[in-house]
Amino acid sequence: ADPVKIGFLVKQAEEPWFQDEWKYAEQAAKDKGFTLVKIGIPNGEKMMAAIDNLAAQKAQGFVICAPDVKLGAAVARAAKRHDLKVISVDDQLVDGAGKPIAGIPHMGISGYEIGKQVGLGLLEEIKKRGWNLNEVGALRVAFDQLPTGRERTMGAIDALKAAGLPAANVIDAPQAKTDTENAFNAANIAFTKNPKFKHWVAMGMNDEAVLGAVRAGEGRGIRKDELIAIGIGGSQTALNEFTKPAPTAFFGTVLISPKRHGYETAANMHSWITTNQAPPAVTLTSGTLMTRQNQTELRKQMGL
Amino acid sequence: MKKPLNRAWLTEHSMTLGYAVLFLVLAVSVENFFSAANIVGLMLSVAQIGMVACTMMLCLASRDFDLSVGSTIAFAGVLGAIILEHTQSVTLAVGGGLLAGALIGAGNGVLIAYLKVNALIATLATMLMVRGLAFIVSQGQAVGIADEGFIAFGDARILGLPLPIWVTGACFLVFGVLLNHTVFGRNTLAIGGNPEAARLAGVKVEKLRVWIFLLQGLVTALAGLILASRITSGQPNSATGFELDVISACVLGGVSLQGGKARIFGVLIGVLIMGTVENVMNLMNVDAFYQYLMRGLILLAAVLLDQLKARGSKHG
Amino acid sequence: MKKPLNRAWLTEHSMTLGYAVLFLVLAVSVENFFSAANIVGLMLSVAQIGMVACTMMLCLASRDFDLSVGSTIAFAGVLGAIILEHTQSVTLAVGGGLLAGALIGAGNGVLIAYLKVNALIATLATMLMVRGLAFIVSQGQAVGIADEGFIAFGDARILGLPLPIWVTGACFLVFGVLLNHTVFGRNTLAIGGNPEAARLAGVKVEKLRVWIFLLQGLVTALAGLILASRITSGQPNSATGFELDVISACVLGGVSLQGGKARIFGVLIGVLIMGTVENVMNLMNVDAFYQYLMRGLILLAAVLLDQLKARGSKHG
Amino acid sequence: MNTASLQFDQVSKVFPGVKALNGVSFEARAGQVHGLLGENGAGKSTLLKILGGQYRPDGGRLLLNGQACHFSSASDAIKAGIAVIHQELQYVPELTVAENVLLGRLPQRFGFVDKKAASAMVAARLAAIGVDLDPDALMIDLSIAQRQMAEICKAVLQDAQVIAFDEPTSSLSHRESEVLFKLVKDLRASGKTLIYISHRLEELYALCDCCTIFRDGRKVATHPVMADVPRDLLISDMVGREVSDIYDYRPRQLGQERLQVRGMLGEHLAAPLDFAVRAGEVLGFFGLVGAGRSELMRLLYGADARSQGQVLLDGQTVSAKGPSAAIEAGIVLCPEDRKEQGILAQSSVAENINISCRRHGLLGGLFLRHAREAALADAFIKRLRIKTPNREQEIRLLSGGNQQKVILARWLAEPDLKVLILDEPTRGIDVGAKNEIYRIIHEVAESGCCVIVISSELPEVLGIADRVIVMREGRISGELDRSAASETAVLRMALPDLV
Ligand SMILES: Nc1ncnc2c1ncn2[C@@H]1O[C@H](COP(=O)(O)OP(=O)(O)OP(=O)(O)O)[C@@H](O)[C@H]1O
Ligand SMILES: Nc1ncnc2c1ncn2[C@@H]1O[C@H](COP(=O)(O)OP(=O)(O)OP(=O)(O)O)[C@@H](O)[C@H]1O
Ligand SMILES: O[C@@H]1[C@@H](O)[C@@H](O)CO[C@H]1O
Ligand SMILES: [Mg+2]
Ligand SMILES: [Mg+2]
Repeated sequence: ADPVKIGFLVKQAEEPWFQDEWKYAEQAAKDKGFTLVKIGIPNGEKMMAAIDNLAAQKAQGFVICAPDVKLGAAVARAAKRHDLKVISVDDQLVDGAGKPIAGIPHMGISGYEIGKQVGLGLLEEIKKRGWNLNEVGALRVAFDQLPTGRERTMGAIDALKAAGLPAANVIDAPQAKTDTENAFNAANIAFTKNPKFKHWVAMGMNDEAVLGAVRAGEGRGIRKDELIAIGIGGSQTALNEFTKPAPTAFFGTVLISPKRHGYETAANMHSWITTNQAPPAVTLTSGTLMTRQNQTELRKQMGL
Repeated sequence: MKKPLNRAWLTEHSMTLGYAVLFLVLAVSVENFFSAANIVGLMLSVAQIGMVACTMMLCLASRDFDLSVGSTIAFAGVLGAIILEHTQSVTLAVGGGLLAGALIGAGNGVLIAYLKVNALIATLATMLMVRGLAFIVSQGQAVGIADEGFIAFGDARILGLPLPIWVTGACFLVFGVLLNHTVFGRNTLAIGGNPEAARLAGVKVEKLRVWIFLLQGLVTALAGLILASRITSGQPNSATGFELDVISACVLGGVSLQGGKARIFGVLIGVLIMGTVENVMNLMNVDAFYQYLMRGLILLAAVLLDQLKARGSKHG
Repeated sequence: MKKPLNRAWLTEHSMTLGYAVLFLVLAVSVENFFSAANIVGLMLSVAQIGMVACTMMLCLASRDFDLSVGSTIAFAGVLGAIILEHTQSVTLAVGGGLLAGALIGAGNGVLIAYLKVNALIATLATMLMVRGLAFIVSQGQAVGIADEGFIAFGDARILGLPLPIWVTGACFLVFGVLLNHTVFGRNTLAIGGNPEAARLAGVKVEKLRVWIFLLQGLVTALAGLILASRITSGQPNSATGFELDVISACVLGGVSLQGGKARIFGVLIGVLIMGTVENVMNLMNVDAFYQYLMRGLILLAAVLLDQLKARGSKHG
Repeated sequence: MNTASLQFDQVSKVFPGVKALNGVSFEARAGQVHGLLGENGAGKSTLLKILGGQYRPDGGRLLLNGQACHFSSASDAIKAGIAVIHQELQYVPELTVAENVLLGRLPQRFGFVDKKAASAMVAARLAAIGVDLDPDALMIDLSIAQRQMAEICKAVLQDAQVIAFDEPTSSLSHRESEVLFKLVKDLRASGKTLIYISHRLEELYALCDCCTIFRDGRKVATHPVMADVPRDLLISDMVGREVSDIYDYRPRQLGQERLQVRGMLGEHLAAPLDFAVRAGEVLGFFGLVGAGRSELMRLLYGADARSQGQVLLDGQTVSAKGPSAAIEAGIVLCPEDRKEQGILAQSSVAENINISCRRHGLLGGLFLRHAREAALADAFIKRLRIKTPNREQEIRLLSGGNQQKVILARWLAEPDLKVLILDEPTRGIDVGAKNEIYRIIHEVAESGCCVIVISSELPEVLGIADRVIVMREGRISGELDRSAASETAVLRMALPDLV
């Protein structure tokens, strides 16, 4: 038979998360003896080109985290045309109507659920500190241009609201771009606008966004005693905060495991191709709250 | 007479020759590069850039600049998808998308030609506004497309080639003829070279500019609709940074940002170089981070080559 | 003599007056706008753009163009953080970052001035390559900064104002003087206004260009280091799209892309307008999608105002 | 006495398709004004560009005081004590007069430009040479003539040993020319080596001590004593044929009034203006710099917006919508500023000729007929003796005079030409070509068109016009028939009232 070649396409190759996913997929390739082709696909156009490219390289299948979940139908069509197998990772692909696409197995997270975990983590810490929810401002560093970004932060907000946070306490800080500086500027203004809150919690679509809120808070004297911030991802950005000598308001991050996503999806694709054994339709991995205290242990547990 | 002609010819076509050599080298050295599937894939990957580069060429030739094309692609796609969703009519969807594109383009043109707003600022403003509109009408969500007729638009094949490639080819043909064989094209070059002299020579400078931008908007919208059909959804955040790719392809193809100079064939080569580089790097599994480095180096290599040759011919 | 002078003055400073009026209106109508905390925040939010706009002004004034500043910010920040991590020396970190910036700038300058590569393509290539380098040296990960001394760099306050604002102020001062009161500045305008004339008058055009780009790289690296210290980490993917913001601020401030025209005060106003618009929209809770629309509209309004006034003064 | 001298030894320069200079040798001595003459495209400017370090010669060398020198840039030439005032003005529009004049050597104090000193220095020098110019004015706000004077001041301030002027008077008025002549004479008296290019023979006779004549890139002759050279010999040396009466005027039968201009008023005119031109008439417009002649024609042509006024052609109102409407009606204009308003610099000669008239011969109303355009271009290149390697040459590479001929060809190619307006048509044009242009003007008039010629050269206006209108300070100050138009009569109308 032909040597096995598998594509691994990710929407944001520059993001540490995907670098890690690739790294672990690479490990699977070494273990199982197949070739891995890694391509970054920042948009739909590049995605289509990458799938064509894979076909030209005579790959037999690919794992994909698409730039938008609604690209599902396009992925399915392109894969079918080239006779390629597909597994989606991280974000589950849907069709035009928003229904998950049958025939594309998925392993990943639900953005909304991860967000909820952020919310629950914040609530627990709020309770520990004995804050009154009415006096807590919830800073949502928002990048709603990206649907997953919105889902995640809304998940956190919904969890807080369900626990009794008044809707009026939710403060949106829209960032113009997804980097820390823009989050900083947005958060800074939000703090200015709302001097009335005694305490703050902050969330965002990733660790970088939340870090911006933390730094902005520090600039205004809102430090770790008045602000609890929880990020998403468990990237180096978060770890940097944890290794600082003194704790900062960057309380924790919901760690999701790039190892499982990277390694298992690639390995699953390999066995699908070689033994024709399709992986389960949906595998959801969950996130774990990582803090300064449990970081080493947790990362070891996850094999990172 | 014979010799200098040959040299001029060489100078004129050095980029083409360079690309031909590159292509040959890649064909023999990179596995899977020279296969029908890959070449089709390569062409498809630059179909959108190619279409828009045709009109961007006109725009640059007239000493203007358009940053709004990326947003227009997104907006036209989203709008088309929404109209389709509501009316189930492909005609209305395509018509609506094209109309929107033409209006955006004409708006740019009026701002620049009549209200004398700096082209960079004017199209930057439209870029922001149109992107905003794309988000607003779609509420930030991709709009799915289910209509098979519409999807066929980006998927159907004629003589083995996907429709978008044919459309791009047609654009190069039409705009090549427009540039070289019509008054419209010649006057475009004239206003790019010296707008005041062109006006005194009877060129209706303002009107022409509006037309150029209108065409640009129209073709860009077409590209947006085709993209939407290829990816079976209208995506409000698609094609960001597209404008720079298109402009680079044009400049690579010898279009001058100072206006007055353009060659359709050069633009074609520019577009192909951009596509080929990306294609080959993916075929060769170049690491994502190193791809940045490589793309930069190859851009430089391409223009430096062009430069050296230009100098050679000057001194020789 | 008196009257036309007044009118000229009005024309010259219309943007400033416009901004002053805008500021007053916002101060009385938008809650929280006119508070020390907010004004400091506003200034901080444009500190990086402001610094780089100073040198970008020189670059545009000399009829050039630099797209690589965003990448340089990221690279300098990452590099500084890495050096700091390894050596624990703030001096080495800052020195290394600045040196890298200066080299990148000088590289751009040599490509453009001596090898005659089109500035758009040359700096696009560097933009890609430097971004790639930033990713490569950091392996795509944010590099943490723990050194208090380094962090103070972006955090310390003098007379209530954070250091970055002072640095930006100093940049405006220095480059304002440089532009208006030194041979360097006048020659920069000269090579932008008419490179051939400047060359014939004995100005060392190539050398000057390299210096301009070198300064640009240096100041950009400084901005990158300050950013890194503000966010306590060097992030390889920071400041994407930064170049367009900077260029827009300059153009908004009346710097001509055709070269030869620049006013430091205009640039300051351009930068402030950009920052204020963003600040106020967030203060007023404008929906993210509508922010695009508003930003576009306000950009347009600003230049149209400028345009109308320019015309009024021509006819009047 | 200083014996500094400048020698050209077998200097050659080749451009693609053109041998611009072919083994040129001659010597210019200190304390003398050495005139250079030759047809358009003969290679005069190329020689000065080599002298100024802008081009490197392909063969031969330059000797300064017997020393061979090789300039690799303009600054080398400046350092060697050479100043060149180029034919194409080279200034920075957004800088002040003082900054332009001192560009490359601005005075400094503590590392900063000493603006006061700069202004004072330039003001003093301007005053010394008798030019009334504000050193702090922006260059862009000056008239072409004023810019030219600033350029001259720049060269003079370089304190060079050798100063070369390339057609310095082509855009100067009478009064400014006088200033320049005095300056040149002063420089000669101070022992400088001067080179002076001009197409105006009177000027050359008045200023030069000796002269060298060029044709087709070769030196034809050097005459050691200018005063001894008969005028006819100069002309035939230059043109290679005899030219008897350069104006070539023949009385014509004038027809009805074809063009009527009524109540024309614009920004720079002082009062509404009226005039009319008859079929077959050549109407001359004379005035001092800034009199408003160009403005009037631009208003008529629709190039500038009028505040009032009407143009009637054969009794029909001509739309004021812009140049395209005027052209459609048969009115065309050759603008005064060739570089900024006339040529499409990067386009070919053929393109520059065909840009307007091609609209008449489109294939299917849409596509260009390339063969026809090429033939038309070739025909005009031949008819107007345009010196170019071929029709595809970029027009910016042609010599100034030849560029002017191309613009003229652009309008002569209009099939429905009714009114031909020429604004300073012979600026920078050699005697032979002038003669050809006058011939063409008469030809056009004879075919029943109206021709309007603006010129600042009084003899030219008097030589070719059937009637002269004189303008002063935005008004028409008088009108004279050919028979009544004498130099004094016209000048009296043109000069401001002596109070
Ligand atoms: N850069 C160039 N490239 C090609 N040809 C050139 C270039 N510069 C000048 N020429 C050609 O060289 C010849 C000499 O030109 P030059 O400008 O020296 O003439 P000139 O004697 O100054 O004429 P004029 O009296 O019209 O100014 C002309 O045929 C001109 O077209
Ligand atoms: N664009 C302009 N801006 C300011 N003033 C102008 C402009 N154009 C013309 N003028 C002024 O209008 C008046 C008429 O100028 P015009 O050029 O028509 O005169 P002219 O008789 O053709 O003289 P010239 O020999 O200078 O061409 C002058 O005072 C001139 O300074
Ligand atoms: O974009 C995110 C990425 O940042 C990581 O968190 C995994 O899920 C993807 O959707
Ligand atoms: Mg000349
Ligand atoms: Mg005039």
